[in-house]
Amino acid sequence: MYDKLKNLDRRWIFLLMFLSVAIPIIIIGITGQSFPEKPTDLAYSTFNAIEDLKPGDKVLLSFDFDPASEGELGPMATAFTYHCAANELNMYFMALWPVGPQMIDNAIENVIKKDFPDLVYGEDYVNLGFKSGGEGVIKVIVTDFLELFSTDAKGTPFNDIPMNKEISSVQDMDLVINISAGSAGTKEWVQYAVTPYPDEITLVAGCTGVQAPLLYPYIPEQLPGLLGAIKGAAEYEKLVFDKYYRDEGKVVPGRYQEGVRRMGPQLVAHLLMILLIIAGNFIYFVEKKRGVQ
Amino acid sequence: MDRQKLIWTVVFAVGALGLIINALTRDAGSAYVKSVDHEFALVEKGKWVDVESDDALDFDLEGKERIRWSSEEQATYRDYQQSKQAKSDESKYSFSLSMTFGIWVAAMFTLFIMSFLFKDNPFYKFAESVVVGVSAAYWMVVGFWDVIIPNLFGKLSPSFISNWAMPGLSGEADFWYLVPLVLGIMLLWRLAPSGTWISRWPLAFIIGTTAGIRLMGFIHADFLSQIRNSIIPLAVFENGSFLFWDSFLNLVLIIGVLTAIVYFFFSIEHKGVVGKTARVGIWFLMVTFGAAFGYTVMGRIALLAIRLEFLFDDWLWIIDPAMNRIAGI
Amino acid sequence: MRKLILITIALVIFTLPAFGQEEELPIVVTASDHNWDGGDKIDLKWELPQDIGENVATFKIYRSNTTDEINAIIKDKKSKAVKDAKEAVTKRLIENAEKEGVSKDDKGLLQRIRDERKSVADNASQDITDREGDIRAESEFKFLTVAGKNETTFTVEKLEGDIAYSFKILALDKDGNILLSGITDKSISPVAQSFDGSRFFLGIITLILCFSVVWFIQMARRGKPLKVRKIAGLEAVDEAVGRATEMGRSILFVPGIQDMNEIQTIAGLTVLSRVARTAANYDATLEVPTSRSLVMSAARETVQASYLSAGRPDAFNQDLIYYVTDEQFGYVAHLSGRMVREKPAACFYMGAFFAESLILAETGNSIGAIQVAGTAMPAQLPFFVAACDYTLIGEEFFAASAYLSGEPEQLGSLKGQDVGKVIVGVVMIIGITVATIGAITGSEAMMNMLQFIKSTVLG
Amino acid sequence: MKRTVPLLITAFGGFVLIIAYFIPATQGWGETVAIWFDVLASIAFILGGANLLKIHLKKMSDRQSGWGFSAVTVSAFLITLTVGLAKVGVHPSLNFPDYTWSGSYREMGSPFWWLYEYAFKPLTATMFAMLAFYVASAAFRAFRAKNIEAILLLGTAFIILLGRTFAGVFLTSWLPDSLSGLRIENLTVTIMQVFNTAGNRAIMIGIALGIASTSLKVLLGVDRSYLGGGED
Repeated sequence: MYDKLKNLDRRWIFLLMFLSVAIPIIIIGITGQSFPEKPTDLAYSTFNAIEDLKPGDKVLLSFDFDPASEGELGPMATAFTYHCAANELNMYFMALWPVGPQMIDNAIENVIKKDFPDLVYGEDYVNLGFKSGGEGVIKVIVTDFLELFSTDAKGTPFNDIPMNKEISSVQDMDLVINISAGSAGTKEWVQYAVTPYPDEITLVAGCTGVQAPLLYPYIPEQLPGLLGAIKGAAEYEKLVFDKYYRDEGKVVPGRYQEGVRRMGPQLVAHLLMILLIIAGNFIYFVEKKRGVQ
Repeated sequence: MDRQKLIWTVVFAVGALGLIINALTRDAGSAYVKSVDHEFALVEKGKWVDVESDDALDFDLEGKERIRWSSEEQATYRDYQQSKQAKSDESKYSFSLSMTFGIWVAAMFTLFIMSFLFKDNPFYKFAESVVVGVSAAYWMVVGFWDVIIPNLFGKLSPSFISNWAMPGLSGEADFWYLVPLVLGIMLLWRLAPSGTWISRWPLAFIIGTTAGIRLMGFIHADFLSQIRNSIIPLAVFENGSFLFWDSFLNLVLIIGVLTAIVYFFFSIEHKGVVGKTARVGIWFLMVTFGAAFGYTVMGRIALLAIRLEFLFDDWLWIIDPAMNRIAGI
Repeated sequence: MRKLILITIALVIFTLPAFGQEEELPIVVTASDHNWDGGDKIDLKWELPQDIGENVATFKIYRSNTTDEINAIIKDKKSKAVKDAKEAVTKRLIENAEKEGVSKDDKGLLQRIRDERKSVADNASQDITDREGDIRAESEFKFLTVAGKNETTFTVEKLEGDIAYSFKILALDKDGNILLSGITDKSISPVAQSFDGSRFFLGIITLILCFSVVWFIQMARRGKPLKVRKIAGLEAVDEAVGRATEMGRSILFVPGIQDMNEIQTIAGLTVLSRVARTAANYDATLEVPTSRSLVMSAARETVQASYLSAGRPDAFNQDLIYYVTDEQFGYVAHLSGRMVREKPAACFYMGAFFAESLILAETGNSIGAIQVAGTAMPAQLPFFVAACDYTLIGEEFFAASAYLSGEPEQLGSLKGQDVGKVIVGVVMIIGITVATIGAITGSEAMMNMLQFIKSTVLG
Repeated sequence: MKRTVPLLITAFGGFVLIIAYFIPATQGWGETVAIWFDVLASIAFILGGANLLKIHLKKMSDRQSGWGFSAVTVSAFLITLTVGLAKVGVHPSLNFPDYTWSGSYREMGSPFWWLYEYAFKPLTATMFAMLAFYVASAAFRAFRAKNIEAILLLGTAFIILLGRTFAGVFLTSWLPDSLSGLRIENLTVTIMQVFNTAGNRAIMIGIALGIASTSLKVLLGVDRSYLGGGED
C-alpha cells in the first residue's frame, strides 16, 4: 500500500481527476439530475441588489472575462442578464477585456433574443463594446463615458442611442454589475469607481474562484454582493430561476442550469482532492514513523 | 514495430474508426448556420438606407444603386431539422463545412494539449507551435485595430480615420498624441543598426510614469482603504444589546491584521515577543492561503468541466444539456 | 360662535400662503463656488421668510439648462415627433392597403406612403418650431433633486467650468403645492482650485512615507549600518545558479506575464539583474522568455548591464531573451514544453503571475529543478509556497530587490516601509479605540471623530 | 546621454504625475498616460513580432532539431496577422454599408474569427483547464502536514473544498440552529470574512508599501538596473 502510493506515477492522479470530472458530466448530462443548492448570504445580497431596483433603472454590466474563464463566469453572465431583463432594467453592456464583446453577444443571444425578444436594442439594452486601457478606462468613465465610448459596439455614435441620453458617466448608473476573471476587473472597479464615489456607485460582482478571496476584504462596504466561482453561480442561478420558473411551476431550461449542473463534477473532484491530500499525508506519516525507527 | 507502438496504433485506429462511425451515423460534430441578407440602397448622395428599414419608405428605391451581402449566424441542429421538416423551399438554415471542420480542429487541439499530461509528444509540440503563432498575431491585430487606429491615429487625425476605418468617429485632432508616436519611434530604433540606446528613453518614460501612477494609486486605494476598512468597533451592539459573536470576530480580524503586518517587519529579527507575534501572523497568512487554494481548485475544475462538455456536447454529441439538437424547452 | 369665527380666521391665515403669489415672499438663494474642488461643484444656500417656514414639506432644487442642453431638448422633441408621425401614417396606410387587398410593393401605395410621410413629417417639425418659444421657456430649468424641509444647503455637482449657471428652489407643502420659489440673483460658474483639498491628508501621509524612505536611504549612504532581518530564499538565488552551473544545465527566468506598467515586473527585472550577474560570473546560460515586447526590451538592457558589470560583456547573447506571445496560455504552453525538453536546473518566477503559476511550478518540479518564486499576487502564493523550494511572499518580493542589489542604501528603503507599518498600527489602534468607545457610550463626539478619521483622514 | 537622460526622464515623468494627483485640473493626466502606454505597448508589438520571426526563421534556416515546428509557428503567425489586419472576409458595418473597412475585424464567419474560435480559444482554454490536473498532483505531493503552519493551510483548504459543495451542507446539516455557525457552509463564510480578510489586508497593505518604496527607488534613481549598461 505505502510503497504503491510512494512511487505512484502522477499520471494515475491525472487519470483519476479526468474520470472524476468526466463521469459526472456524462451522467448528469444524460439524466439531467444534479445536486440541490443552498444559497449563502452573499448570493442573497447580490440577488437583492438587483431585486431592489425599479423597472427602468440603469444597470451597467461590465463583462471583463474571456473564454478561458467562461466555464465559471458564463453561467453568472447568463443569470445576471436574465435577472436584469426580467426586472425590466435598462442594461448597458461594456467590456474591459478584448474578447469581452463576444461574451456580451453570447449573453444577448442566449438570454435576451431567446426569452425577451421584445426588448429593443438601444432602448432597453446597448452594447458599448470593448475599450482598452483597463483601469484607465474605469477612471475616465466614472466621470465621462463619451471621452472613451464615442460609439457603441456597432459603431453608432454614443448620443444617437436613445437610452444613452440619460447617462453621462458611471455615476448615473443605479447599479454596476461586474463579471471579472482578473485584472482589469472587480478589484479595479472597487479601487477606481467605488472608492472615489462611494455614494454614487454601487457595485456587485461575480468572479472566478481565484479572485474571490482577494475580494472579501472589500465586503460589504465597497462590495455589497459577490458571487464566488461556479458555486456562487449555482447559488445565484437557483435564486433567479426559482423566482421566474420553479415558483411559477415551470421547468428551468437546460441553458439556465449550467452552474448547478457543473456543481456535480465539482463535488466529485473536490472529494478526490481531499482523498489525495489524505493519501499524501499518509505517506508522509509512514515515512516519519520509519524515519524514527 | 515494437509492442508499445503496436498497441498505440491499434488504440488510435479504433478511436478514429469510432469517431467516423459516430460522425456518419449521428452527424456528430456537424455545425449549422442561418444566413442573413443585408441590402442597402443609395437614396441620396452619401446616404444609404437598409431597404427593409422604416426610413426606406421615405424614398423611391427604383433603380437606386444597391449594396448586398449575406452574413451567417450560428444555428442549432434543431433549427436545421425543423426548417427541413417545414419543407420551406428557400430555407435560411444550412450545413456549414467551415464550422464543422472548425469543431473537429478545436476538438483535436484540445486532445493534443491534454496529451502532454501523458508525456511530451509531436502532437503537443504542434499545438504549442500553433498557439504561439496564432495568439501572438491575434494580440497584434487587436492592438492595431483597438489601440493604434482609434487611440493614436484616431486622435492625431480623426478626419483621416473617419474616412475609412471608423466612420462614426468625430472630434478635434489632439496633438499631445505626438508624444507616444515619437516615443514609439524611439522604441523601434532598436531595429536600427546603431544608436539603439535611444530606445531607453521611452522605457524610462514608461517606468517613471508607471512608478508615479502606482505610488499614488496603491497608497490611496489599497493602503488607506484597507486601514479604513479595518477600523471597526471591538464591541458590536444591535439596538442596545451586545452581540458577543460579532464582537469576537471583529477582535480576531484586528489581531490577524496586526500580527500579519508584524510578520512583514524587516527591521527586527523574528525573535522573542516579535517572533511569537509574527508566528501568529504567519498562521493567519496560512489560513488565507488555504482559503485561496480551496477557491482556486473550484475554478480549475470548472474549467476542465467546460472543456470536457465541449468534447461530449459539441463534438461527440453524447450529452445535450442546452437542448440544441433534440426538441425541447 | 366666537370660537367658530376664531377657527375660521385661523384657517384662513394658515391657508393664505398657499394661495399667495410666489413673488410676494421669495426664497433667498445664494450660490457660491465649492472650495478645494476640480471646478465642477457649486454650494447652494437658501433662507425662508421665518413666518411660513412651518408648512414647508420639501424643497425642489433646479439648475439652469445651458443653451446647448435646451437646443438638444428641442432637437430630440422634433426627431421624436417626426418619427411618431411617420410611423403612425405608415401603419394606417399599410393597414388600409391590406383591407383593400393591395400588395405592399404596389407602386402607387409606396408613392402615397412617401408623400404622406413627407407631409406629416414637415407638419410635425413645423409644429415644434412654432412652439419652440414655449419649449425653451419650460425647459429653462433642469430638476436636480429634492431636499428635506430642514435642509438649507446643497452642493450641486458635475457642472462645467466655463458655463454660467443660475439655480431655482421651490418650497412645496406636503400636497406638492408650490408655496414659495426663489432664483439666484446672479449666475455663477464653478472655479477650479489649484489643490484638491479632499486629498490633503493623503498628501501628508504620502509625504511621511516618502520622506522616511528617503531619510533612511540617506542614512545608509552616510554609512550608518542598518540592521534588517534575513529573508529565507534569498540565499537560494545564488545557490540555484551555482547548482545549474555544476549540472551544466541552463537557468530559466520568468518575469511574470504583466507588462512594464506593473511594478512587480520592474521588481522582477531588478532580481533578474542580480541573477544575470551571478550567471555571468559562473558562466551559466540564462534564458529569459517574455510575454511582452516591452519586457523583452527592458530585460535585454538589464541582463546586458549585468554582464557588463560582471566584466563579461562578450558572453551576453541577446537571443536568449526573447518574446513568445502576449497570450497568457500561449506563453505557458511554450514554457512548459521548453522546460520538459531543456530541463533547466534552476527556475526563477519573479513578477506578476496568474493561473499559470501552478502549471510552471508543477512542471518545474516534475523535471526536478530548484525553483525560487516571488510575486505579490496573493492568489498564486499558495501554489508557489507549495510547489517551489523558496517563495518570496508579497512585500518580501519587493524587499528582495533591495537585498539582492547588495547596495546598503537600498536597504534604507526597507526601514522606510517599516515606518509605514508603524503608521498603520497607530492609526488602526486609535481608530478602533474611538470606534469602540463610541459604540459602547454611543457618544456623539466619538462618532464624529470616527467619521472624521474614516472619511476625511483616510478618505 | 545614455544613462543620465533616461534617469531624468524617469524622475520627471514620475514626480509630475504624483503632483498632478493633487491638482484638480491635472488629475486626468494619469489616464492619458495610461492610454499612451497602451499605444507604446502596441507599437512594441513590432519588436516582439520581428523577434519571433527572427528566432524561428533562424531555426528553420539552420535546420535545427524541430525546425518543422518553427515553420508551423511562423505560418500560423503570418496567416493570422494577414487575415486580421486586412479584415479578410469582413463585411461593412451595418451603419456604414459604403465603408468597406468599417466592419469589425472580429466579425463572425470571417477567417480571423474562425482562427480565434477554433484554434486560439480551444488551445488556450485547454491549457488553462490543465490546471485541474496539476492542482490534483500538487495536492497529493506538496500538501503535507509538516507543522502547524502546514496543518492550518490544509485544514482551511479542506473546509473550503467541502463547504463549497453540496457535500459540506449534507455533512453538517444535522447541527441544530443554535450551532448553525458551525455548519460547514457558514464556517466557510466566517473563514473567508475573518481570517482570509485579515490575511489579505495585511498582504495588501504590505504590497502597497512595497510598491510605494520600489516606485520611489526607481524615481530617485537608486534602483536603475532596468536602464542597461554603457558609460554615462
